[in-house]
Amino acid sequence: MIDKRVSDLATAVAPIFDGAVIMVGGFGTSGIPFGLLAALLDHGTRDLTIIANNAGTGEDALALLLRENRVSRVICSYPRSPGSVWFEKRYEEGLIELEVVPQGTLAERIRAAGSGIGGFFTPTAYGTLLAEGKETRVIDGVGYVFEKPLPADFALIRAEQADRWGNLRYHATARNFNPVMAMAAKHTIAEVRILADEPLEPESVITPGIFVNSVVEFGVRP
Amino acid sequence: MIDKRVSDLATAVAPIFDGAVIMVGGFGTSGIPFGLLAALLDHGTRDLTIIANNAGTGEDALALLLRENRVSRVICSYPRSPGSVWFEKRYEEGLIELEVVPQGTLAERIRAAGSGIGGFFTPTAYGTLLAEGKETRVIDGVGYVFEKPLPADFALIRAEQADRWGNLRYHATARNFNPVMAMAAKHTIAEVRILADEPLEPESVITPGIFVNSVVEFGVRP
Amino acid sequence: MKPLDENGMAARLAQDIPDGAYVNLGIGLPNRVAHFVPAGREVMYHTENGLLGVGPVPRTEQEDPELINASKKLVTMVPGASLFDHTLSFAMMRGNHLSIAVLGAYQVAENGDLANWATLEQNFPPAVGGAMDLVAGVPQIYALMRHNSRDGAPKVLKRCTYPLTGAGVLTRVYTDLCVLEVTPEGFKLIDLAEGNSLEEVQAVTEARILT
Amino acid sequence: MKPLDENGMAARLAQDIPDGAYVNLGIGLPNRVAHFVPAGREVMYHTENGLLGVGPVPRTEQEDPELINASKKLVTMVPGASLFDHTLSFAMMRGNHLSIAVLGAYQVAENGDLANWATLEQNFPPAVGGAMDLVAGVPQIYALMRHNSRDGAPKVLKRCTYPLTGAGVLTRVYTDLCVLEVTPEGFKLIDLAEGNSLEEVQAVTEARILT
Repeated sequence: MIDKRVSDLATAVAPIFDGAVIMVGGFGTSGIPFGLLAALLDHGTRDLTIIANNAGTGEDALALLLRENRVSRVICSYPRSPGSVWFEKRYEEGLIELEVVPQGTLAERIRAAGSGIGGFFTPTAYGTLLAEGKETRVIDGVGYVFEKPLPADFALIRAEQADRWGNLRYHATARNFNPVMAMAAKHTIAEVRILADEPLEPESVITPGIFVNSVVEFGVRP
Repeated sequence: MIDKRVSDLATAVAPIFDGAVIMVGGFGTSGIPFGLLAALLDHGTRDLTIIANNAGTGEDALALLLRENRVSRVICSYPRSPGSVWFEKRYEEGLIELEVVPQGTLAERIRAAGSGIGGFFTPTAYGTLLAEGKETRVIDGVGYVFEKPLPADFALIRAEQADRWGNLRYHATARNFNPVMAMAAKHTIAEVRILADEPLEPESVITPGIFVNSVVEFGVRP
Repeated sequence: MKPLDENGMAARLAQDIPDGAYVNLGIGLPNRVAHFVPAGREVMYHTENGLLGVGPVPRTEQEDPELINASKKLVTMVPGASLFDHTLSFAMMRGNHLSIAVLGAYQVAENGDLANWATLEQNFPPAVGGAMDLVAGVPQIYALMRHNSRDGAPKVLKRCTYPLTGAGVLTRVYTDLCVLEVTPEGFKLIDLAEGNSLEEVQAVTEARILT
Repeated sequence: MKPLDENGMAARLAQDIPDGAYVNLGIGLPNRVAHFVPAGREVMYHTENGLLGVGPVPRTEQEDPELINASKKLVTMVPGASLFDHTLSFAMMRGNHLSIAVLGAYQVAENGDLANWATLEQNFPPAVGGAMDLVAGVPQIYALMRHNSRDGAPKVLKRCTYPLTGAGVLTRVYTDLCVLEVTPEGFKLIDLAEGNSLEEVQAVTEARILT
């Protein structure tokens, strides 16, 4: 029997180890797995690499991981945003290695990892500082940068609804990076607002359960 | 005002010209735009390149285009299937140039064209006849073949439901190649079973209307 | 010789699919495996045309002309099924998300080579479908095939003579006569269809069968 | 000098968005353009975080904390809107499907260069977001920005001094003082904010403004 439900957040994050590469879904405050991030903070692992669009705001759970020096590396498109105080402080202290990736390239590199693609040429960032040191190629008159897949050990994602097979649906713009990250990690953990007893309607599934290792209910909406 | 509805199939295919490269959605008999293909036959254009998974069966509308010698080139993954009589006959007569592409590579090349990706490395077909003459690369110990984007002048697709903005939903396994082809053509024409007066529910949209140029109701389900 | 019939072959292979597996079923005979899930197991069958959770053949009143498998046959969906487009379907294959793929074969060889897409006939258009994507991304590849062709030509070979779908990709071979595991030393017998002896099967097999 | 306020700038730009256009609105001031669609036009505003069809700011009872724009502000949806993930959202940008993108800018130059992601300050972490994807794939790029920085430093330049987001990508520049078209010869004046003269505006602009 396929049953991906786990009883609580602590159980869900228990497999995460020191030095893990962790994708965190969300954009702004929408679709961020705050429950799983709080459990990760309690879990105590260190030396983490975080792949996410943003790098925490105020004293939210992602910012707290930075404050508590659990994160040694951040790969993201927009780390500096209003309230990203702990990221900026740790970055200025030289405690965090930062890789800034254009947002679409970040999504596409994650997709490549989840789809078995070995790398791709994108026009994004061609001729800019972010392409320095990278392989480039002109194809049919357009300049492209070669980008590699970006995989992870874990993906922490947030969805609206799940069933026991791990099928997921999202709500509004909380979808964002969550479906693509679910595909690209060795172990994907989904925090969901509603864990349904019945299977989701097959047409409405956005993330098929094959991509998901565990689901845990966390009924709060931010 | 955005209104992509057209009144009939003939009007929908009127922009198609001799020598056009045309994507045709569908897999087997599911999700094939039979109404648009019949209208294309009446339209009379010649020297067409067809990009599709299969190459027609029996006397269906795609097979008839082959019978009537309207097609000079076929790019597809599975041209020979039970009943693909007209494809086989024209191929044996040397009247059709055939490019066989692995099914996932076909989908991914179409996606690259629709997504602005200049090319990608796929492990599919590495070391086989289908990789002969192609650029290859070994990345982290795995062999890959370089594949280029595959764009088209037109995409003829089939969906379950549309609204006036061109948003589309599909039914069951009739989704297949239709959403990705919709992204990759300069001009995408959707035949739909139901043309709704009300907008589709935003969460349920699979193909956003930005990818669709015209929609026409053709209420038959094969 | 007592060869299994097609249902017998599909049922035999289904016995080896573990509970909870995600299994792609290829065109033809492999699609039939979906009819034989051993009691007490839940298996999610994947079909390349965009469905995870293929169920049995529909009763007449359940038939939906737009719900088909890779063989273009009508199917149903099991609870927990999901529908998606071709790009996501092939991401599942190529991206190493499936556990097992079951494919038909023209020829298999003791070095794990698989040939199932093209012959050497002139004017016979090749048709590759999703086979090369599957062998590129699915860790366990099972061939399901008749042991020999209808005219008696061997298909379980030392080396394939047809163009390869993939080199060294096979894990197991299920035929109407036996089940073979592909090992670094060659084909190793797992079991024989009831009523057949190793000597009989070896006599109609080009490759050496190790025990 | 009579500079427009932020709403005035957004409303001025909105006048130039044609009926039926698909328009990405970037973070900050550009997001405000969605509030000003001229009467009789239907425009589909795109936000990188997965929504095509951004509507106005919600009334309190309409607020949905998970329905936001690129600036992380609450929004609504217009009829015909659709929701999708980041891969499809950026396929729309990079794949040449949008008509126009409106972006904020640190600096713009008469050769069409745009700088809006990094300064030269030490210890100031850069943040690129979706800007480089937009300039790579959207045919018309409009900058929407104050003409000069708060301390009076010029932002409409002969050449950018900050690292570029894209070289030669700009189509137009909308500031609180004027609207400029980027031409092979340099910036060409389209119009002036009411109550300002070309001489006044040229006096506070590093680049030459052609007429």
